[in-house]
Amino acid sequence: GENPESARCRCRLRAVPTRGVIVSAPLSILNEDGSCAPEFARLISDEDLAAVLDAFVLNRVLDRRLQMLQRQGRLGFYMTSRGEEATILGVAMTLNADDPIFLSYRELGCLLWRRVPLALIFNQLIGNSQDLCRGRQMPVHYCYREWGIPSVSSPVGTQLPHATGFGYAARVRRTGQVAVAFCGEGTASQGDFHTALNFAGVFRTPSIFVIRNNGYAISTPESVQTAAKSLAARGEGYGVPGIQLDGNDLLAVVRTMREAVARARAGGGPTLIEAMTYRVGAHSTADDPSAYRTDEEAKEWERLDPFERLKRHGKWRGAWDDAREEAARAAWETRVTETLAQCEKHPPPPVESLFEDVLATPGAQLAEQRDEYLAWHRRRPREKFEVP
Amino acid sequence: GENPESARCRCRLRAVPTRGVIVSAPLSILNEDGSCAPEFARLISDEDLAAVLDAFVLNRVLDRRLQMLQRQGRLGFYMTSRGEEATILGVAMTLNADDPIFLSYRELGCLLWRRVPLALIFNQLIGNSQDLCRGRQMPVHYCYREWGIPSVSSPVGTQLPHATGFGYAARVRRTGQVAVAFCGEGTASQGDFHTALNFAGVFRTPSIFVIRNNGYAISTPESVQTAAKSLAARGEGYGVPGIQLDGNDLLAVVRTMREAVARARAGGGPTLIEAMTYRVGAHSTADDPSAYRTDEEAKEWERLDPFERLKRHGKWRGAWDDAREEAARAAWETRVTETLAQCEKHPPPPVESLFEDVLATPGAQLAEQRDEYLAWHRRRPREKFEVP
Amino acid sequence: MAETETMNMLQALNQALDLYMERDERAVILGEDVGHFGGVFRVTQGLQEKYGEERVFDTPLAEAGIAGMAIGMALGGLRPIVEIQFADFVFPAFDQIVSELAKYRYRCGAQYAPKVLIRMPYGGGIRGGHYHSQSPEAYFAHTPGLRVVAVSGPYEAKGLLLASLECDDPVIFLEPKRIYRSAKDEIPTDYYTLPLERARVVRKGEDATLVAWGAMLGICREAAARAEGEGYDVELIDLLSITPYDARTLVRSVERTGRMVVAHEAPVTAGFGAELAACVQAKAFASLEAPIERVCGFDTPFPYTLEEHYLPNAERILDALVRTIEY
Amino acid sequence: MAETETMNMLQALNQALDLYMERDERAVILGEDVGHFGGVFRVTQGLQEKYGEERVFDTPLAEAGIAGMAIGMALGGLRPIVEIQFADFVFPAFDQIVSELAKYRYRCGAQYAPKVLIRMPYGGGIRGGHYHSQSPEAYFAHTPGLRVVAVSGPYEAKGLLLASLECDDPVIFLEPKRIYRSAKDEIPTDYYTLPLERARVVRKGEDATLVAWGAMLGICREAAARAEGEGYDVELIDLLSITPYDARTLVRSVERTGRMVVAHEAPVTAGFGAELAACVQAKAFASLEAPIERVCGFDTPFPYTLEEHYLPNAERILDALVRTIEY
Ligand SMILES: Cc1ncc(C[n+]2csc(CCOP(=O)(O)OP(=O)(O)O)c2C)c(N)n1
Ligand SMILES: Cc1ncc(C[n+]2csc(CCOP(=O)(O)OP(=O)(O)O)c2C)c(N)n1
Ligand SMILES: [Mg+2]
Ligand SMILES: [Mg+2]
Repeated sequence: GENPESARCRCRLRAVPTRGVIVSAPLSILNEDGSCAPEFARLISDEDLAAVLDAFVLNRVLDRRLQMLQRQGRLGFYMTSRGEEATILGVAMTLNADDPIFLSYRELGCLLWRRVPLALIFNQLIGNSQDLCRGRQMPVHYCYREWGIPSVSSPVGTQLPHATGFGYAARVRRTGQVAVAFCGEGTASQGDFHTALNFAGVFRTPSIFVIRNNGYAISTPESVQTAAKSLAARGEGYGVPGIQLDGNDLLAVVRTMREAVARARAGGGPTLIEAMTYRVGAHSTADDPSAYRTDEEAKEWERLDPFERLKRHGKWRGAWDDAREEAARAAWETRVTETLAQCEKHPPPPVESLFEDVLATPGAQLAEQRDEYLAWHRRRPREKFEVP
Repeated sequence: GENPESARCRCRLRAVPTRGVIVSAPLSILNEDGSCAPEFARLISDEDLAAVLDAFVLNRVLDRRLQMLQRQGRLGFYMTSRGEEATILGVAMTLNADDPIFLSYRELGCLLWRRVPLALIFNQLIGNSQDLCRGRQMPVHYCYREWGIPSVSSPVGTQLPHATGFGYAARVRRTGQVAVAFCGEGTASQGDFHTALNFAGVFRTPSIFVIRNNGYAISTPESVQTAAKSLAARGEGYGVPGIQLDGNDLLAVVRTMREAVARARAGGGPTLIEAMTYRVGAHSTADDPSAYRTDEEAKEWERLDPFERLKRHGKWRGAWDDAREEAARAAWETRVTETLAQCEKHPPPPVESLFEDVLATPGAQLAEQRDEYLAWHRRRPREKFEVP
Repeated sequence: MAETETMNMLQALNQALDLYMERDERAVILGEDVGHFGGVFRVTQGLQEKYGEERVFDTPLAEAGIAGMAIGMALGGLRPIVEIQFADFVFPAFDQIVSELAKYRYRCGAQYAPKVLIRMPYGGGIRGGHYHSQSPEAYFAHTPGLRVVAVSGPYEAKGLLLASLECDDPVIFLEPKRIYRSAKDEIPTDYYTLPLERARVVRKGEDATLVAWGAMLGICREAAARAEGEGYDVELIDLLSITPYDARTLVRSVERTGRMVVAHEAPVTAGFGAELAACVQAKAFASLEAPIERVCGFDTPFPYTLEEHYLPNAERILDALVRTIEY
Repeated sequence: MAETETMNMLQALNQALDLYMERDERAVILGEDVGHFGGVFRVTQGLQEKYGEERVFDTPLAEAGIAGMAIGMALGGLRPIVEIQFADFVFPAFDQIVSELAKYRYRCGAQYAPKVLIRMPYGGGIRGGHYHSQSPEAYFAHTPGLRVVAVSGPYEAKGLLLASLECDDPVIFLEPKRIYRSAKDEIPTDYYTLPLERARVVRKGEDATLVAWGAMLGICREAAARAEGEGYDVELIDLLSITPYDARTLVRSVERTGRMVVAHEAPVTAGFGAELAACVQAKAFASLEAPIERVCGFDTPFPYTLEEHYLPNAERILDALVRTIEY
């Protein structure tokens, strides 16, 4: 689409040397008015389009509500994904339900697309007794095995070689799965990025690595992360096809992911995708971006909002309208309110759980620590220890 | 030079995408008959040519003698660099005496070019009381600060970010130094390679990274290290010029290094060089390559021997002949014999030295350990503890 | 008489860095978000503005690269001061620290002795879960060639950071982020240092010796105070230098009290409390009247919701003191 | 009666891997040079030929990638067996092991529990200098979520490797390379396992308890024998499982002997000997008649030429035993 807006949207997009068919993919598909070239008009079905727009609505409702909850002190921490949903949802919708997605931490949309129950998401954020992770990790450190979501962890980049290894296992076990991993452009500076991509190239694992290049790592701009013209260009150094695309254009993400997934399932090996997008919100609820970037910059990107662009496409196709959006939002707001109320009622995990799941069966030392502590704790049931 | 031999020599050479002037450098310069295109005929002076051929002679004398010494049990360990000397010497001769060279461990030639006294090299290999490193590291773990050689260490790749940091310091301190680091193609798989190159690109440090792609990491062929067409291609992903060249062609190495050094000194930032060569000998005296590669392969490379190729060039220029080679070899053999005899006379380092140089001044715990041990040791001066 | 000012630990650390940067032009500060932003805890705030981008700068997001580059900078004649954003994220740099930084001076016969100071916020109590709470001191304490320091308040933070910067050894400098803001002292505004390898007797006592460092010191102070209320006279020692450490002060104390309790946040097994217990039981054996007790984190990863059960609190430490004294 | 055969440790380990690969098709072996070459110590020799390149394969030279990939393989349903060429080179993988492998089961409420076994030749005595000699057990022992095992001979090597492969926890399996070839046992050729978390009393005695693991066990055997010559009756215990460990057996022994000496190669400060001393002084306090002594490596990097002065030897251990017994 050659028009001012998507041109502006691609301000940080550059052609990069790549290998394989994928080089033919356009960087952007959606035009400013929501239209697109005929060959892409049916890239996703009307049903999927409506479903992904619905997920967009829910994602934004959640980001708003949960951020508010954190400000009210009802959540310890939260991270929004506003502005990056097209990349996140676009990736999710091209995968099978059993394809593992190794999240960084900013990909709530993947859980929503896979219909992870809201209650399970809230239970994790609260860290209550119903949290599948048993309240052991900070908010947004999701893990939902039944939905193909391995455990998020804070150290950035560690998930990348896991996607390489999982892909290898899938091939050896002939499961037909493709392993996908997300990371930010900052995380691409870690050694784990290097080993993950290089091993994936050597063993031609069915793995797809998606860099959300949202311009910032906390306060650090992408210009400090690398002098490379693009991170997709790194694929060449690993023998892995690399492609940079417009991450705010859901169709461009879907188009490229479909090719990558198809190649991976066909034994063609891994792909590196750099999705150019923008972190519209703060890094986390602990961050204040006004200290390091201008509102103008953020405003500029608000105008390239992936939701608005996809809505225009939905309307252009007659598959979406404002009424539907309103209805969806209203429905989700109520669902969220009700579900939150339920989840906040759950007590914290039992004290015993602190000592479980370290090993398959607790070692002698830990068992002794548990018995001593629980005995001591029972003697002081009413005592609440406050932490300075 | 378009001729069968250098063509064969370049069997593993491929054009790679690169940035900057350096892309214009040819992969090979020397023709089979030792001639070269007129513009390169005076790339190095007759004096330098003779000097580097002399260093070649010494390098081979040392590899032969020291390997023998190890077989006789007079050295604990040794690693040869046979077949890779053109890359090693070619790099050394393009640098100033105060430019630090961060060695991997297979770059004896850099010490020879810088005239590190043979005695100091032997003292390190023996680990005796005269070793500048005080007998603390294995053989070939060289360090000669006076000659701009920081300490080799076994964990591969750790030296690479050191060259980035040293380059940064040189720029901040306006010393005009360029920091050079060597590594093997296997080591380029380590995370430290990624961070070293990426940081160097971001900070535009005067650092040059030279990969000796000698085809093997112990028994592991380069094909298992990466699926990339070339390792030089990785430069693109770091915004660092990358060039692959014929590492058995000293003139090609010098030509490219001169451009890289000039750019670095001029503030133009780092360069990545992949020198295609071959590890003619075993990985180390602890290794037997017959278990994993054919003699034919090695033979093939013997025919591309960098020494033979440079000698032909010397003769073509009338700057070298067999008589000179013979004289040089004879002279070095005697020097080596005499110096070894001297060095083998030195006792091991004193026991007290075991406890020195951990910190600037020993901490309380170590001081106590030292006093106790030395007292105990003096009580048993004749006792020799044998290690099972 | 020198001027003093009331500061929290963040201000004390920031002032120490400022004073050192001013007097030693070789000093440079690098790390994630330490430049214009001043670090996620703002310890380096204002320093880039004052000393320029060449001496105070943001790095790419790679701790291994930060440590490796810092070592190279030190070899090249600078004195890098590294911030690791959270101690939990030091592990990608573990090889550079343990294999290179710690061994460099020794392995080359002191031809080179790269001086790098690595600061890191550490410890629990901020609801940070697994990866914003850990106390890695034992890993570094078991690594010859490093000095490990942990501070407990603004006065120690400033004096020991300056001493650690002056000293020519690599230093792992641990800052208890839990009390970054809460701990306040009236401290000299001038340049001053406190001795390394010296523990501080915070409170004299005759009945038992209580040893801690970092944020645990405050908890132990509370425990000692409550012990007094119950009629026990506890001697409290702030270790300050983890390695090399001041065994003398501990042993002297236990020779009087005959009893010792050590408290730390890290998992108890093979934690640094084990070293102190092993050392003191050997050197003060004849004086010991009760087993040395350890009140520490459990042998589990650091939890989130149940954090307050994991962290040793005054209550548990008090119990251990009483048990030891009444033994 | 089961067949037996005389084997060295390399053969025993190779056979254990072979037997396990045969019975568990999820098992895969990866590492540097472990494929056709069979590893630099040849522990995996012949296994690629037998099980194919998909199940036994060489990797690029990157320990972080090996560990990270192995964790992913385990999440994907395989049971990877990793060889780290030398324990000294495990540090680039430290973050993947400590932050990911050790904490994975806990942090996700056991939804996933990646099983990876990491084998590594460790310890001194082969003139390997800094980086082919270290004993990193204490680093892993201080990391909840891992099992750490160190073997002392072919019989233990085979039985504990099979037990470690069967168990569903991540295991750091330490192989004392110094005695790979020299240690020989008559051992069963069939599949057998030895219990984890169980120490072995190698030699009964009444005067003092001597504890060691790995190659130090042989040195301690010599010391115990020489002690006998001097009229002292030493009980020798092979710890085998470093963590979780068998405190019971140690405590029971010290309750009888009243004395304990622990020997290891790693630097003494914050080494695992400290944990054993801290534990035993607490649990056997009333029985202790002498300070627990540690005979260990010094607080320096591992040396080259002076290695034999660094490594604890029978002589020094004997002195410690006598000192303790005569205390
Ligand atoms: C190893 C490690 N170092 C530092 C951090 C602290 N940290 C958390 S997120 C973050 C920035 C990540 O930026 P990016 O990879 O671009 O992802 P984004 O937040 O932009 O989605 C940092 C530095 C961490 N979590 N792990
Ligand atoms: C971190 C680390 N892992 C493993 C080793 C063992 N090792 C020593 S040299 C070597 C191969 C290096 O190959 P390459 O980088 O190609 O250099 P070359 O020996 O071919 O010159 C290996 C695996 C090591 N020294 N360090
Ligand atoms: Mg980002
Ligand atoms: Mg090589």
